[in-house]
Amino acid sequence: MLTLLLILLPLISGFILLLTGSKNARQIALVLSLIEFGLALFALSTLKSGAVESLNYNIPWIPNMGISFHLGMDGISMLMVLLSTMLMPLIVFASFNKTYNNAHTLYALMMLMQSAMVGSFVAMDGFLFYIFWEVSLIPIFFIILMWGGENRQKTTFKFFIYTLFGSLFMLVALIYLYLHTANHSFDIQALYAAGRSLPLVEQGLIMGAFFLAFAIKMPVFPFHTWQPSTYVAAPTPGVMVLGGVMSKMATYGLIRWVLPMVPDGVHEYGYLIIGLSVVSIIYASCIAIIQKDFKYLIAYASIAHIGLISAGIFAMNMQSLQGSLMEMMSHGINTVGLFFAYDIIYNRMHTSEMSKLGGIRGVESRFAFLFFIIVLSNIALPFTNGFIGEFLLLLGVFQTNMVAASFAGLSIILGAVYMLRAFQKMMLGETNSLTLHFPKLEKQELITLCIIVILIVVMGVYPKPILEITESSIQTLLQGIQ
Amino acid sequence: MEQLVKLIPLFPLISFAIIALMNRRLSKPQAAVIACIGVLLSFIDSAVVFQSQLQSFHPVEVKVFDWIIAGNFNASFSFLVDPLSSIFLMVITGVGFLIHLFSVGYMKDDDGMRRFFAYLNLFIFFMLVLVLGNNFLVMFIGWEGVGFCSFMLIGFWYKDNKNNDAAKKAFVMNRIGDLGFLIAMCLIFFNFGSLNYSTLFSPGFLAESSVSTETLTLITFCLFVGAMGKSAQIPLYTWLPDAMAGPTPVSALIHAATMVTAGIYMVARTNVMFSLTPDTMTLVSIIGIATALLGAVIGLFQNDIKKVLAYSTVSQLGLMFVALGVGAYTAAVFHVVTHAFFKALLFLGSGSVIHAMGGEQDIRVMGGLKKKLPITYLTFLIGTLAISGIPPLAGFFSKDQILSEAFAHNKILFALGLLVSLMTAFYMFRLFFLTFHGSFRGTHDQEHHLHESPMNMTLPLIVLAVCAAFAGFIGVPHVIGEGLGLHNLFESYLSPVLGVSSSHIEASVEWMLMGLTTVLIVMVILYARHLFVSKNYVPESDSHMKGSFKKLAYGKFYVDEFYNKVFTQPLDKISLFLEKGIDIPVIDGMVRGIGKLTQGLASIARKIQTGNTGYYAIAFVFAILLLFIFFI
Amino acid sequence: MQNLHGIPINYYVILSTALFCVGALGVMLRRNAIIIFMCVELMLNAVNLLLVAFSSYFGDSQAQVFVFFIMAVAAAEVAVGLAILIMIFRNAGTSDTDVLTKLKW
Amino acid sequence: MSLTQYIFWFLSFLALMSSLMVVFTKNAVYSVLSLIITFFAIAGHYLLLNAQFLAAVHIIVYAGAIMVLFLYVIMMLNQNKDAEPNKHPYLMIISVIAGGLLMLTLVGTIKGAELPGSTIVDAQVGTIEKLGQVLFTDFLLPFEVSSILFLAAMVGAVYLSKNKLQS
Repeated sequence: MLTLLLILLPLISGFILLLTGSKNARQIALVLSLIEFGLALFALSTLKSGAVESLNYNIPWIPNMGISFHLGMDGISMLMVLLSTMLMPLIVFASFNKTYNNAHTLYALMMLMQSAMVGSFVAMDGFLFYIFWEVSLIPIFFIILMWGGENRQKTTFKFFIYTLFGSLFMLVALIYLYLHTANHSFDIQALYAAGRSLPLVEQGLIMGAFFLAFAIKMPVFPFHTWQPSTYVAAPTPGVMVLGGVMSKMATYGLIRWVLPMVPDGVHEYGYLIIGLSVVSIIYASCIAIIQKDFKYLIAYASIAHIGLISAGIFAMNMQSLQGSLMEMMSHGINTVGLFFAYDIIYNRMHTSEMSKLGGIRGVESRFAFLFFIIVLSNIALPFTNGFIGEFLLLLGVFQTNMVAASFAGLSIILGAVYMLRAFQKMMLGETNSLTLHFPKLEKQELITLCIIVILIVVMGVYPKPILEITESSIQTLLQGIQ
Repeated sequence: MEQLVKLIPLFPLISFAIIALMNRRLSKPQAAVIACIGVLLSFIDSAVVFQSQLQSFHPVEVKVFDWIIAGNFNASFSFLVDPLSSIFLMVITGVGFLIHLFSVGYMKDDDGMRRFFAYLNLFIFFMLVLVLGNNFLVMFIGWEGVGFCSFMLIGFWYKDNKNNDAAKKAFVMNRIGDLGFLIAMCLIFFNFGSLNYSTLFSPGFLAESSVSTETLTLITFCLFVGAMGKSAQIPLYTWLPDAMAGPTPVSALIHAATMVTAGIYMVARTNVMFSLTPDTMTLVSIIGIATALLGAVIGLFQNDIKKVLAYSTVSQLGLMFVALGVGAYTAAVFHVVTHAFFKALLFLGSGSVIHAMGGEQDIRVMGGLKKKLPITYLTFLIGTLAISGIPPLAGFFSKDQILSEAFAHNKILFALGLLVSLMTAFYMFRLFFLTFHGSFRGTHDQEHHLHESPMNMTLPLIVLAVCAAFAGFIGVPHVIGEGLGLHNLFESYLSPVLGVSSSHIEASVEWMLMGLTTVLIVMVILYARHLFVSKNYVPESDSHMKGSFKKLAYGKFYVDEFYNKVFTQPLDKISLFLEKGIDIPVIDGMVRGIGKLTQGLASIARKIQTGNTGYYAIAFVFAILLLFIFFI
Repeated sequence: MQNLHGIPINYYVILSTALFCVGALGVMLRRNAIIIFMCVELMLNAVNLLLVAFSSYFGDSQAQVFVFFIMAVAAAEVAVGLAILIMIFRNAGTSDTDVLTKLKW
Repeated sequence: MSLTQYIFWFLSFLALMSSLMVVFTKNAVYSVLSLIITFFAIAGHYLLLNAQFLAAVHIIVYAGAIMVLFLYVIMMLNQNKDAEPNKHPYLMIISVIAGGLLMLTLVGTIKGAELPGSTIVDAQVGTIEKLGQVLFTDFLLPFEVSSILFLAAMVGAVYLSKNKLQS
């Protein structure tokens, strides 16, 4: 019941926001999303107390097709739900520095997204997952279309069609598995059983179909081209949701729907995907190096990080999976942080072209300091959350594929190159005529940045509570695979 | 005891936190005092711990908290105090405190003084974590952390992009090494299932494990790559001279006394592994001697006071790696200690000079500072003598130990090492004579400005000079010690961790070597005196440089330019190609192509839709015909 | 049977087929929308004729009721169709289907 | 050959000829007139088939109402002249071929089909009484609903063909 409430609450919040009008929309949205976060924490405590059954919710939906409205949570879902419910108030709060037209619609759409995302994290029915997966696309489509920047029609169109195209493969795979279930059911356990009984090649194909859908959303080379332009066109709250949470839907999907479904296929063909991910890491890092616009740089950096996560997932061992979940968490926070820093700069300077900036540190050193910590987390310095994830990922991938891990490790060098270059260009050096009038941070901006930085450091210094949430679930998952 | 160990890194961390959080609410002197107290407390604490370690060999392991746990991987944030780490603790906190003290005077006019002390404290914290860690991962925290602090401090004057470039270069080069370290950690965990020293280095653990020598060689090689980055060895040494862009106390603390010796510490810490892999050991000694030579040769021709010292550091680090490479871990650590003293002394002395000269670093416009800066002069002299290896100063003992170990191992190594020592003596005295002797060659303003530094700057100099003079006696070689009744305290203290060097050479041979080196060094010094004092030779200005080798060496053999051409620029070009040549046209092109293809096909197909009902009717009829034909 | 004697049902079938085809031909051949409309009516009548023929030959009056309804629908159809035609003519100035090709792409 | 057969052939001939006239005359008014002749011929067939009621309704509805409507529209649109140009000749050929082929196939199909011979003879099938009975018992509901259809058609026709009220 609690799980259902987690989905319903943002849905209702969305409608409330639609009705209230734009005057106090952001405050209402903040309160509602905080309530949702509180609910998620309550769910966490329930999970910790061992009452897993009370998080289950299963009623028949379309019984004659074997579709049920089955929700449930284990540690992995829990972590993802926590991530999205935690980021949402943060994103809402971060957007306080700017007044949007029709703000209530914007926030309502964000709430609807929240609902769909949480739904896809807790869905335990293939069909239900697919529905949530697709539904989440609709609000973000409108968010970008209505509040986006230049070229938004074109990019949203591309984004929408591209992701939709990918999900069709997933649908086909789901239906194929459905037809192989014992008594035609979309329930996750039935699908697992069906997937595992398939011959090797078919498992590989199923994996490929799922991966295509997820790879486009993550995105992984060579399916990434929608992403930079979409990130650039999207408004800041939208892009935060997109990069912070939505891409995690895909990586979560890999863990939930691919690994246990077709374990033999992953064992046999997983190296292909690990290879692709490693290519993705190096490729995106290289391109990030020469970006002139900070937002593009974040986009490509994001591809590099996601590539590492995907490699870790397919390495399929305790360390890599723990690492990938940790990295999803920290990547979500860091992406929001980076985009917020971008937003602060862009709102003030009206440009994000790095060569035009410079010397901001001399004008507003607090911002530079906080921003730098976010940058450090992105280049995985120990005692930031980025390090925990990346280290575990490298350690895990290494046990499966040494060469891949070594190449993936190059990302720590290249990451340092592009991130420090960007930071230097924007923040250091001589103050120029543009940055000379860089206004001081607002209180709200300072608080947001501080929250992000505190999260980064706390998670980096003491990651144990987070690792504990997922530990047993991953163990179960891995046991099921062997 | 355990609480004391936990407190050692905590003090600087707390003072860092106070300064960072209070920032503008603290006055500059307050910030300085807090920073100094933090390190001083830590030093006292370390001394207590060190004292207890001196009594008997009893490593102390302290668990602070669980850090990363994932399945069978378990790395807690824990500390280990044993002789090796306690010595490093002493050096870091001791020298660190003196340099803090010096900085109070040196940085007092700088706006960023609070920031400066905050970073310094943070650096001390990370450095302490590095040496205290009881497993590789905690060492890695410190390892990366000091790199980060070094980045912040090199680029301390961030308004000048040259400094930022140097900082970035240092960080990235270090990162290359860090990747090696990271891979080594992965390999170790993969093969042994643990990263804890106590597990890995427990007697017989490595020998009994079924891991092949090749794997071990790979591990040690990767570790050594890490050490290369941090300790500025070929090919990753170019960042260190550039790092002199930071304030001089930083150069003294980070880029001479402590951080750059982290590589030595790491190899010494993992000596059990290295001892099992002779191939890596050979590589270490080759790289070490090559770096030592290269650094010394470049050092001969530099005219920037800090650059000379920087290349000297590179060269000395090379010597330490030679010692590691021949298995003389104690000698290497011993040299780390003495080097920390005299190199910190030299850097601080140069800081004093630069301070007096108002920021000028070119020795060609100095000269005759002897009278104006008497204390600096005297302490600098002690430092120079110490680094040159004149008995009985500290450098003599440690350098001699390295050379004799090298001699026992390989004669060529010894010869090259001796050459390096001679060159060291030459360029150090060249620097010394050009700076302090002769007549002043700078502008009138500068001459007017010359003054001895205040007490809080000269005091650290004096203390360090005393250390540089007498620290050698803790590690007197056996041959001398026997006669004087002195025991080699250093070796016996460290032997439980590092073992005793197995190489033995005849006492007479060792005496001979010592004599030979000393005589040669004295001759070199006299020659330098003849050249720079009697003949008043001053290096020509950049444009009048004659001799191709000289030019080459002055231009640092153009390694930076080479790297730039071979790595940096191609990387940019590749990246540009990837974006403009692959990403946009090919990959996005494919995506757009599919869209275009659909559109194209549709625009052909829609031509069928003429809008003329007549056509539709005809099509309709034909379709019916087809249906009839197919189905009836 | 006296009215029907000597005339096999096939004749009626062929007759109505022929009428139907002529109507279809008209639809294909003519350009004037009104004429096309008329040809459609012709096709409709061909079918009606067939229905009535079958009804009489098999003695089932239901088919004739069908025809009755078809006529009713045809009447309504013609009314609306012609109204549309008038409208088109008023707007486009023509009832030529070769000109009225806006409904495409 | 009996009289009815003569009548049958005559009516068939008339219907086909006049229907061809509908298609091939240039003048729209002639087309309408030919169509009326066709309708009369078909009504004759109805009589032959003993469907007197339908024959009457047919004349009233088609010849009386619909064709008048057509004529009226033609008059209103002023199309009573040989204005219509021919289609493209290829298209005409193709159309004729299509029509011919359709005819051929249909006839071929029907030829092959096994049609039951006329068995039951009930002259009462097409009488008004009989039809009325069926119409007002089995088909009462559709009959009533058809009035709604007419209403809708009427409203639609009026709405569509009226001049725009405003402006």
